[in-house]
Amino acid sequence: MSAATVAGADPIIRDARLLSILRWAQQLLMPVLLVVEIVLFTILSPHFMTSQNWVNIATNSADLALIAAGLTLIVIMAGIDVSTGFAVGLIGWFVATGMAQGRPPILVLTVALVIGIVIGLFNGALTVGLSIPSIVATLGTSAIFQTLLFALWNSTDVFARPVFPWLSGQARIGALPAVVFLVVVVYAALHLLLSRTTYGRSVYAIGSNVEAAALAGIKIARVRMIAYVILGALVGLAACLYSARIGVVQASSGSDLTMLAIASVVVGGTSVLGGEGSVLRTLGGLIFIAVLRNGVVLAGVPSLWNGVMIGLVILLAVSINGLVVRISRRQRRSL
Amino acid sequence: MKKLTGAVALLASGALLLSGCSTTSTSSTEAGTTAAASADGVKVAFVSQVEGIPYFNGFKTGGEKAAKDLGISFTQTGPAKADSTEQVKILDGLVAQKYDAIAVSPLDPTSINSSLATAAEAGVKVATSDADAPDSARQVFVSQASDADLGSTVMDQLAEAVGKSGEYGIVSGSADTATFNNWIAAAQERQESAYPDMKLVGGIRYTTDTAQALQEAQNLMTANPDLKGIIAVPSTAIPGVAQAVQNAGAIGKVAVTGFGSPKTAAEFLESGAMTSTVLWNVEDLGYLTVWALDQLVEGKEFQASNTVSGLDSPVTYDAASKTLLLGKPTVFTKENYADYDF
Amino acid sequence: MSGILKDRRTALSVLIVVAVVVMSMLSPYFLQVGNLLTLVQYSAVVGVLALGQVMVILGGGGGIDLSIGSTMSLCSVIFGLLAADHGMSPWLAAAVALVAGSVFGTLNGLLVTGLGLPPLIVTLGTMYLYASLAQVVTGGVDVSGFDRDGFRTIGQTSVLGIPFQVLCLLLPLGGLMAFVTRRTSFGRNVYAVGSNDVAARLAGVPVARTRIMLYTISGSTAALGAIITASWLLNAKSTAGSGLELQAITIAVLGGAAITGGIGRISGIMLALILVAVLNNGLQLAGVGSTYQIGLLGAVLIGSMLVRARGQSKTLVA
Amino acid sequence: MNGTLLRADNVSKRFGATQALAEVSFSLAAGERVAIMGENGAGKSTLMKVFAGVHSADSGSVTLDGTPFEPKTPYEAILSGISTVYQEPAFFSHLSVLENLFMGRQRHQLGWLDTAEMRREGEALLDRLALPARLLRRPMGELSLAEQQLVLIARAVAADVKVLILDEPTSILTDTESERLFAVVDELTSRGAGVCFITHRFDELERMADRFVVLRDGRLVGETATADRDTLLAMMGGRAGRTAGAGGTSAVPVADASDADTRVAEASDTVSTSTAGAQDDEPVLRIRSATLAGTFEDIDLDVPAARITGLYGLVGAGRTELALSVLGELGLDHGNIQYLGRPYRPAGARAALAQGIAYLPEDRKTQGLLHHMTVGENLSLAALPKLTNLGVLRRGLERSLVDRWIDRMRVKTSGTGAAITSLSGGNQQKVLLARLMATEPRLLILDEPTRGIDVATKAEIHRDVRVLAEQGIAILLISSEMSELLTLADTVHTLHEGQVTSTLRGAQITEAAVLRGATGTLADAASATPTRTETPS
Repeated sequence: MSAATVAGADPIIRDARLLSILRWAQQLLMPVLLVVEIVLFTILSPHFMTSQNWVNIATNSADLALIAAGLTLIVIMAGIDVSTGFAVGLIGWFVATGMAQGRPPILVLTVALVIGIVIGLFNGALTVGLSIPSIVATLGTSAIFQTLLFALWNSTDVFARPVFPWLSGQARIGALPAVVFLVVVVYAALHLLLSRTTYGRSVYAIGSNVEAAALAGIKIARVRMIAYVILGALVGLAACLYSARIGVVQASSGSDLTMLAIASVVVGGTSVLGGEGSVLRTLGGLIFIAVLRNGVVLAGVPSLWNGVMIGLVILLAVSINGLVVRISRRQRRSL
Repeated sequence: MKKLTGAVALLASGALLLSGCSTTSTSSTEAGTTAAASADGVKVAFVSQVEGIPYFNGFKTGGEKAAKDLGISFTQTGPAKADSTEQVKILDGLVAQKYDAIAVSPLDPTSINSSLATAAEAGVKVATSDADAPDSARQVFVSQASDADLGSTVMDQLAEAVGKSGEYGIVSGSADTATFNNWIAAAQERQESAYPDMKLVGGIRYTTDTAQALQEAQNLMTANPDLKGIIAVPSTAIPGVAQAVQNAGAIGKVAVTGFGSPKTAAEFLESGAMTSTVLWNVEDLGYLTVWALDQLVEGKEFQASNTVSGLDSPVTYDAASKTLLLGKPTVFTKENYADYDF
Repeated sequence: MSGILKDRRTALSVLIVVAVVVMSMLSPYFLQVGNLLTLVQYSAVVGVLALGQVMVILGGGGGIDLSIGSTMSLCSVIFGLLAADHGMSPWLAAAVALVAGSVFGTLNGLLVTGLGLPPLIVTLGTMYLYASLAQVVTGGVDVSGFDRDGFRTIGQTSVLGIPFQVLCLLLPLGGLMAFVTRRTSFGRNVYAVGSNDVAARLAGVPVARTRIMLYTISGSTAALGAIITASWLLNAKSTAGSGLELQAITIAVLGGAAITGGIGRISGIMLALILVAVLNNGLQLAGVGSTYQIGLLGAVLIGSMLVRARGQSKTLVA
Repeated sequence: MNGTLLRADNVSKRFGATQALAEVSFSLAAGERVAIMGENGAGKSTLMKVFAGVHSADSGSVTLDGTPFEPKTPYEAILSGISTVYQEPAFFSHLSVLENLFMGRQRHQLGWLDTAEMRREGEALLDRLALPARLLRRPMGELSLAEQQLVLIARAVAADVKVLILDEPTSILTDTESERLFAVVDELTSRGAGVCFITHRFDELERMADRFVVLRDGRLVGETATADRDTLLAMMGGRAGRTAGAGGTSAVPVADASDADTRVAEASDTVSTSTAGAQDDEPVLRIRSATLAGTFEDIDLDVPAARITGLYGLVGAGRTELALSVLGELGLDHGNIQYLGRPYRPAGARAALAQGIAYLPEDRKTQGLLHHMTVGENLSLAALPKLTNLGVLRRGLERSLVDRWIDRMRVKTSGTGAAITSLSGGNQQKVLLARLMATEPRLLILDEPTRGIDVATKAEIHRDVRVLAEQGIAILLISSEMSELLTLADTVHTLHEGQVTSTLRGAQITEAAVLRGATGTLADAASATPTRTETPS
């Protein structure tokens, strides 16, 4: 709480109204950008608006979607995780090796989830238990995961069969790839968890005001730990999808997912300062980035331009966010 | 509670660290020294472009075989990811360890030049192998096959598979690897002169890893429904491109060929997603490189044609460009890939 | 004991001694003069970047610069294109690259302070942006052919047996930074802003200007890193700096900079740099691959945070 | 009245050098309403925080319902039935009012929220405090401060509450809002709960409480069942003899002059006698019709040189905001400010300092101290521009400046290199004051300069401030501590809900007059500016 806030009558309410209009604009930004983007690409490439292409987009971003969903919980609590990419690679190695050795799929899936949860607990222990800033802790674990993957890989590419056939994006339910349903289920579950349960409220409360959350009796360490475990399990699941989709695990597997996951969450409009956001917004950001990466190529732009687009969108999204915060601070007359 | 978590985390990170170290000491991939330590103490080394991929493993197998035959010691090492700075560091480290001769497969033609010069001044015999740095102090370049040969061979393979006409795409590795660019240029030249009915679409797609290669290949196929073939350049792109064709159910419709070790391509040669892969016998290249280093240490001159005991055919030497040429590229197909272990 | 532990620099010095002893046992080549000199040579680039990074972190407010690696790449190709393709004198091109780097850094600073955006995300955005721009302007291909006018002096010569880039760039820059942080009003302002920005503002410290300057500095150091690399490798790459941002952050934190700002000394950063150089080089000589070095660095980072967390909890309670 | 609900026996609490509570015994019966009174720093909040589980007592015991009560966390206290609404409340500004109301005790089945049930209960809760139900969905951060306060009261009431503690609940509420609060309190007490108020508002005392407990300097000094203002003031200030007869020309009260330096007292006398002359001079700072929408309105204020101009107002009255607007840290919608006779445009604290306007912030911890830095670095910060040569610090100059001020302000520190956090609150405050003085300001704005400081240091700071005024510096003293203003100020302006309600000089400065102005009851002082009609919200 800033000490220098004060109540007034009508002007504050008027300002609040202005602010809610801005917030509304902020929420509409992503859908509008998405529509613009889709229209643009449809005009630029005749192959963009085809069912095959949408299936490609969906299957290619399913693993990323799972990570981004889990990461959203962490970010709402003002944390971050930069180790997800190599965690996917590391678990992917176990998955691929397990399948190559002909282990039962259900066992492989379980192992992937368990390793994911262990990784989540490890990150959680460092950030929650030992109060290391999450960016520093996960920077460290990311390096460790990378090295572990390298050591396990040991110069041998592991070719993976899909754990379950439907995980590779080949199997369809109706016209849609089965993985889409998996993603939808995960997002629906996390959305309900965040919006309809006491746990979800605790997540927002911690992100909004840790001290007030403690005062309200929320077990902060437990809530944060659970979020890391959820993220870990989703990373494990994502690793199954990833190895099924790519078909091979190498030393660099998964490395590009880290920043893309963070970008999806942020572009979606979840604030890295905590307290605000939702997995649905993340889904919007994710779709935006996935469509962008796909459409840019189809429109004939060299892939080297990808980063320019992603960078600009991140800056745009975060700038609008910042503008809202800035205006609201001005309206609140706080220092 | 807090103390406990602290202790657990500490233990865990310690364990991770230990496991990392122990794996290192047991695995001999990046710094294995052949058991046959030499009597005269000649030590030679090779710096690869990237540690441990099957291709350079094959190189090492050949090198170790040669070292054993020649009675010298051989070390192979390289960076974890294709990064010329790392490569220079490693090279300097080897010079500090007083190797008698060192060969490098440079990631780009200029970065290592000064280090090679320093090494040469220090009395170390230096060579390039697999990739060249023409303006450097290297005393010999051990070439697998000429860029022109490689480029035209892969294009011939593709042309044959697609019936000499139609659209094709190229998925390459990182844009700054000189050898990849040379091969691609040669392949395009061959296409323009020999297969005028074929057409490159989508430009050259640069990728950094398998996942990206997969997406690029997918997008190429979507954007160009008439696409008939794809050339995948490095070993990282091959599984991605082939997987994309396989996932799209386009086996037989889109032909894939490229530059990659037979082991990497094995799955896809078997499934038919790849028609062939072009490379050379990298074990022989490793063998030849170590032999050449030994020749340098011994102070022997190369002849226009050299008979190397471990290799089947004689090796030509071009004195003008100081290049030893292994021979023609090898084409690996479903029929013969199993004969090679790299 | 806790007093000794509290000063990061003592702990780092002890670690360096331990590492040197271990490494010289692991490899007989480690303690040779030639090796020790090459050892420091590699530290120049990442050291310069870490010096820029630590300034941003010191300024607080969640300050971090993820974009320095990309800035370095972009400056590298700007330099390369000017010096090679446009025939500009490499020295002049280097000056232009320095200006460009400071402009890119300033842009970060303006976004962070002007709009009050979280640095982590702003620099994530510019990280993508700058790296991709570097690829776009060169088409991804290396640029070389600027080995003129004695430009190789920076990266390839030695003075008194010490590599030029260390003796004439890294050490003076480190000294300059130490001087700036400890002996100038700007440096005092940096610590004040990092310690409590509201208090600093009310005491007349130009908070926004100070923070923007920090990003300008980190952009310039990234450009300097690009110039050193270009001279060293005689090759300007569009990926010259990729991955270096994480190394720079690691060294900054290892050196004792609190990620929340206001705490940290340049001398600590220099010690951390030496430790990392010793570990990297020693393991290299001992035949441990560079990927294992990354893992070790990660473990050292986490380990160092454990020491700090314990030391801090003691001082905070008191 | 059915026996004792909450009871404290000989509770003591010490913070560093400050004895916040000294052997306080206190009890609250079921169904009873008690007002805890006392000046700032008297220990009221500390006592309440011991009950609320924020602080634990150093010695003494607390019982609740006859059983020993030692909550380790605030949450434990809440679970035991003690709910507290703090003066500076903690809430979740991103979350809706509904979520704020139920955070930590949601209605749920196996973790699954029963939103409909909570909405029903939430509407009922808001209705009890006459808040519209539509607020439920609004983010808490968008509410006005008064609304936020009411929501937090609703939240506290919603729990199964045995004891409700309200820390200055009505200071930012309008009369109608306060009335709703009292109705809720009545309802609670009729059900057998006990209520503790901390308050400064005398006009509501009878409506508010059955019993009045007065603390002074950490000790319980008296209890009464009648809301007699003079008796209470006498107990609070310990200056019964003076308040009634404060009619002399000197603004410095006799009682306090005894422990002050006689030289200063003499000086003050001279200053006071020259008051008439000074009035004609151009004031250092002249504010005319300053307005910041929703915060303060149409403020006229003069701050003359060599005088201490007091500004009294309750929390939320707009006093700090006015100071920040003069600095240029907050906006100013319209108004006209003259500084040293020239038009002045506020352009931020830095520009203000450069022109000689120095501000001592209200909250030492969050707005003043540089926690990671040394005493010397903290002290010299604002004066750095004078201590540099082309940006390079002149260390000798800096050291001598720091030494001089540490000596002059009698800062107790082990050295200039000591961590600022190693100092006591009072000494930290002296360092901050020295920081400003080192810039040689013409105008000094002191915002609650002695909040949370032990008595001895407080007296020293008061003496310092007086000496500064004597040297010709214009001082604007913002305070909510009555005795401070009575001791120091030559002129007192009272601020209520963003408006200056009265201006008191010399003899007019009495506790009663100041309180009347600050609580918005019509000022009857002769020189009072006409009160504007209050804007109902």
